Amino acid sequence: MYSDKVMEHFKNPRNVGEIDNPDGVGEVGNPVCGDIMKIFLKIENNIIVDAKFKTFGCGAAIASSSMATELVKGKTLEEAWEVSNRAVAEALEGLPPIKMHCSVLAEEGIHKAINDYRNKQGLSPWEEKHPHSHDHSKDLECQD
Amino acid sequence: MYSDKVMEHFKNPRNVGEIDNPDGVGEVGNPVCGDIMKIFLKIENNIIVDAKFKTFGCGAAIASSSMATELVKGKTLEEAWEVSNRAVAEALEGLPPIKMHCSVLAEEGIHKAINDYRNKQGLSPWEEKHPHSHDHSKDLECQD
Amino acid sequence: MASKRLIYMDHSATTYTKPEVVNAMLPYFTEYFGNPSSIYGIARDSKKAVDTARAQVAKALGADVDEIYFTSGGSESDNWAIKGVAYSNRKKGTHIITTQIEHHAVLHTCQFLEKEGFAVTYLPVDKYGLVDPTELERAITDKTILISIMYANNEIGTIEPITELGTIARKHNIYFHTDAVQAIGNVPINVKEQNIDLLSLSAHKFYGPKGVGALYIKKGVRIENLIHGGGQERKKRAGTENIAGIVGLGKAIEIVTADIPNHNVKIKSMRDRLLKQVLEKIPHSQLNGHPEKRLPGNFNVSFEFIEGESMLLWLDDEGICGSTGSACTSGSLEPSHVLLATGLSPEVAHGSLRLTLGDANTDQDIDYVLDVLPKVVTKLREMSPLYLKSTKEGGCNV
Amino acid sequence: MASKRLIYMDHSATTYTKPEVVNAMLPYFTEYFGNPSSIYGIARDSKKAVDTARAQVAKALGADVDEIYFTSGGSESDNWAIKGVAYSNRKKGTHIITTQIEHHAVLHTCQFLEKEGFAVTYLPVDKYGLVDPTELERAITDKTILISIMYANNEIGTIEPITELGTIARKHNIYFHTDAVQAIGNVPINVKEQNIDLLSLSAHKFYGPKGVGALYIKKGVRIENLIHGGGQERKKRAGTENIAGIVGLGKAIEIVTADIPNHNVKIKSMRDRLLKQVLEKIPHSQLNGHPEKRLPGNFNVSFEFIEGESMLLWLDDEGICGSTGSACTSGSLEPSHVLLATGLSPEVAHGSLRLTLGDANTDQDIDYVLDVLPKVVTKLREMSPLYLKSTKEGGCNV
Ligand SMILES: Cc1ncc(COP(=O)(O)O)c(C=O)c1O
Ligand SMILES: Cc1ncc(COP(=O)(O)O)c(C=O)c1O
Repeated sequence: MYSDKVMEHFKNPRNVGEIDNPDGVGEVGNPVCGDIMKIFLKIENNIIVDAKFKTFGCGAAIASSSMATELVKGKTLEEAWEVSNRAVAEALEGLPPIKMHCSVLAEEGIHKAINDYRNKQGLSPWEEKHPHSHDHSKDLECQD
Repeated sequence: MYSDKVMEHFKNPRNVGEIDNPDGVGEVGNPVCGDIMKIFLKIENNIIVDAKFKTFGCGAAIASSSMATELVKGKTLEEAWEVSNRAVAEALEGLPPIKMHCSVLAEEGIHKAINDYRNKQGLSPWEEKHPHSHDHSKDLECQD
Repeated sequence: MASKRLIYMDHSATTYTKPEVVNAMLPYFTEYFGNPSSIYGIARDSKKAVDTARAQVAKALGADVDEIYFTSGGSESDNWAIKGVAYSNRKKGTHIITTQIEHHAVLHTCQFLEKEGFAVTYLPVDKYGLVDPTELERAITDKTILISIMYANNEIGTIEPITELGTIARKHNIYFHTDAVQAIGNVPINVKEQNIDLLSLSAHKFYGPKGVGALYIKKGVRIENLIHGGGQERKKRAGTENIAGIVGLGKAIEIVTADIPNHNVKIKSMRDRLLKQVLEKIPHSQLNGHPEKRLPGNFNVSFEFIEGESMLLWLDDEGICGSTGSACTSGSLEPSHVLLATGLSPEVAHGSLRLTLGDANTDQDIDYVLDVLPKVVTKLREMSPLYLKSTKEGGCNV
Repeated sequence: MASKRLIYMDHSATTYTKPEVVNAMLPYFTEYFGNPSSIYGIARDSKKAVDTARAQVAKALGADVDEIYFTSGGSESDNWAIKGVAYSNRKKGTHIITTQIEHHAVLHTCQFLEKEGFAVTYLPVDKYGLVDPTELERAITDKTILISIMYANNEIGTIEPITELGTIARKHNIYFHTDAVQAIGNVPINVKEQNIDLLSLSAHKFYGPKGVGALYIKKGVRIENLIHGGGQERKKRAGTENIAGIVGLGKAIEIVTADIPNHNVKIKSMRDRLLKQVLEKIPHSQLNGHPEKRLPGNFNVSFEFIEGESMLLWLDDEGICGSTGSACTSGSLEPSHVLLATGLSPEVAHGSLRLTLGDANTDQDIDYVLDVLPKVVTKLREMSPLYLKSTKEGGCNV
């Protein structure tokens, strides 16, 4: 069901861990729904010089965290803000429809970490262009 | 579905044909329902000296006609009257439940032929002990 | 097969499963047996196999893959199509139109729905078993939610004018279901061009395994589930998938629809020879169904004065497998509702013989039947009180 | 099997079909393929095969042969039992009692019936997943027409007190249905002694083929058909019989019920060792379901702080096939309704792993899982923000 790229990132996730004294932290998701992502950013001169994550979640959630942190590293905050969930999913060579919310979580995690940084800097938070909500609609059922 | 005995009587039916100038004839059944039996009797000194039949009907109807005519041959009319449908079915080593009506037809055919004879003799007809009716209840369905 | 000669001519009842179909199925019993809903490797293999079969069915019908739903056979598909549409569109209307010659899977489902408050019109047919499109149009009311008309009849083989009927349904915006159980592999089908919204099929009628079928449901059709439960078949048909069966269905439909015109030439020419010679050789015999608009392998002839079951028993004794519309084989006392609907008298209906030819039949089989059948008919007629009467009275109607 | 090591521990999802079962089935595809409703020899052979299978099922359940009806699987059997009784006994009442931990084939059928005007009580369970007989008795009203309680749960393996529950139903003269899909072969069943009126089973859960099941219906039970049509199965379940599948079901149930106690000794001892060691080796792990009243092969453990699907993916990578109650594999966002009904928090439910052992498993398999599983749990916990929190905060509830 997963692309090779997803499996590769799931099995060898990049950037697992925490950053001591991070400049920005974003935690999104809900354990009730089976996924929590925590994103840690180190920011120097408006550039993300390091990104790490910890994730409780399915294969797609872990791969999305891995890919999202990879994608934002080295980018300015403005550039990183533009990394959409679709970009994450595409970089992973696609996600099953019912797993798209994992890439959404990753985008939200990055955004939250960036705004955490902006808050700490006394700057007003940036606004989400497409406010997402954790998608509960695709309710499939246990099948055995 | 049929016993060996039924198949044997179906494939080699005894007493097929007509009797010229029969002493008693009985015709029962209904072509609409798929079975008609015509029984011919030759009676001498109150004894059935010959019995023949013609039947339009299924395997069980033919075998029942064959067996019923066999059973009544050589019997007095009183004895022949007592040959029940159950006796016919038993002599055939059983009939499928939905085919029991064929043995009923045979019994009725014999009865009708005997009463035909009694009528011609100016005697009052004997009364059926267990009035049968052609059983339409076991309605099964086409299955393919 | 048994050691004695066996000539199977009851392909409309069921077919053998082709060896290449069985071979395609085998790995899915013991090797790729995983539940497609599971996550691991062998389960992904079964899921792929189901996807392939779905694509094979879709291609055979001119449908999209996500319009094919696997079921346990023709009866389930018919029940699902009719009850599913009925329950889901009750607010729009409660009138259903079908015909008098449908299979019992359709008729008895409609009768059940009548008990549930639906109204059903059973369209008559002409003496060939054909439905008249103008009669259909006349029967439509603004409460009509479903029209269900079979593609080809299982007893007399008559092929209905489905494209015309489908077009009428579409014009009136009414769902159109067709029971194509007997049609698959015998006539080219394209659900899009023919305006078909729902279509039933069953694998064991075209050399696939028994116990598996499919329902085509056009995208957007409102339909309630028949079997509720797990999320299989995109939440529309619960139950762990019959992987081996589905693989067999896919393979079988691919084979049987690969080259319909050529495939049927041989069967049709054998059938035609059989029919012509039987009607010539045996007096008081008549064809049931339409002379041209009929399934290529279907032979259905009534022999007056005799009853079908006893004919079948004699034929079986000679190694020939056939069927009849006589009540006596079904256990009912009413002969075939299909033959009666075409206007046959019950006694003539009782004397019908259906032989349905298939891939394994040969010209020698036809010769053999042409040799045996007249003898059987003669033997039974000699035993029949009706034949006696008739010849004595000089008439052929009893 | 695939070339790399494959340890299948998902027998509750589905089993492979045993080779002797496949062998028993094979002749019915190509040789004895006749439609049992037909009259000729090869059809009589298929009919006999169906009769034999029916006797095998009857024997396994302590039922009479004419109380067994073949279906397309567990889901159909559940749908039929519940809808069939509901429709047929509506005049008597419209109240149904079931439990919160039933399979979706029961739950969704009940939900459908709620839309149709029936009232359904979903009994709760205790932390082990057990239904309380006094709660059942309290839920009964004079409108109750059906009680449906599963014999053994498919996720946590808990075995319900069916004899007690059946006795209560009988006392109140209410039909009692049990979904025994997971129980067959694992517990001895006697429908007469246990006062069971209807019982569902499915072949692919006990080494038979997929796509075939049965419903036991006690003589005299009033039940409407689910699939209307031909007169098969004594007019109660239409559709040409899936002969090969039915033969396979019969053979499989015969094998699996031949010696239940001995058969399960080995599986249970492997399961017990696995369970004991896992709970010892892996901190923050807890058993789901009842410690004793559980299916012999069922292992269901929650590992806190991690999510089930990622566990399964790693296990699959190591060749181990299992399942989870996490929403993430089902595509839903709600974890298992069964685990929630036992009082588990959603996050702990997400971390559940179900391994269900079967005939092909060995002690070496257990050793292998005991080697691999702790590493997988550790790896995922190290990645988990919950584990971090929890160990920092010193608590194990997040
Ligand atoms: C308890 C239970 N009931 C019903 C079913 C449904 O059976 P099937 O998938 O064969 O339709 C299953 C398994 O899928 C089950 O575990
Ligand atoms: C026209 C038609 N419809 C439906 C069916 C039912 O199919 P099945 O027996 O596979 O359920 C059949 C044959 O049995 C049929 O010939």
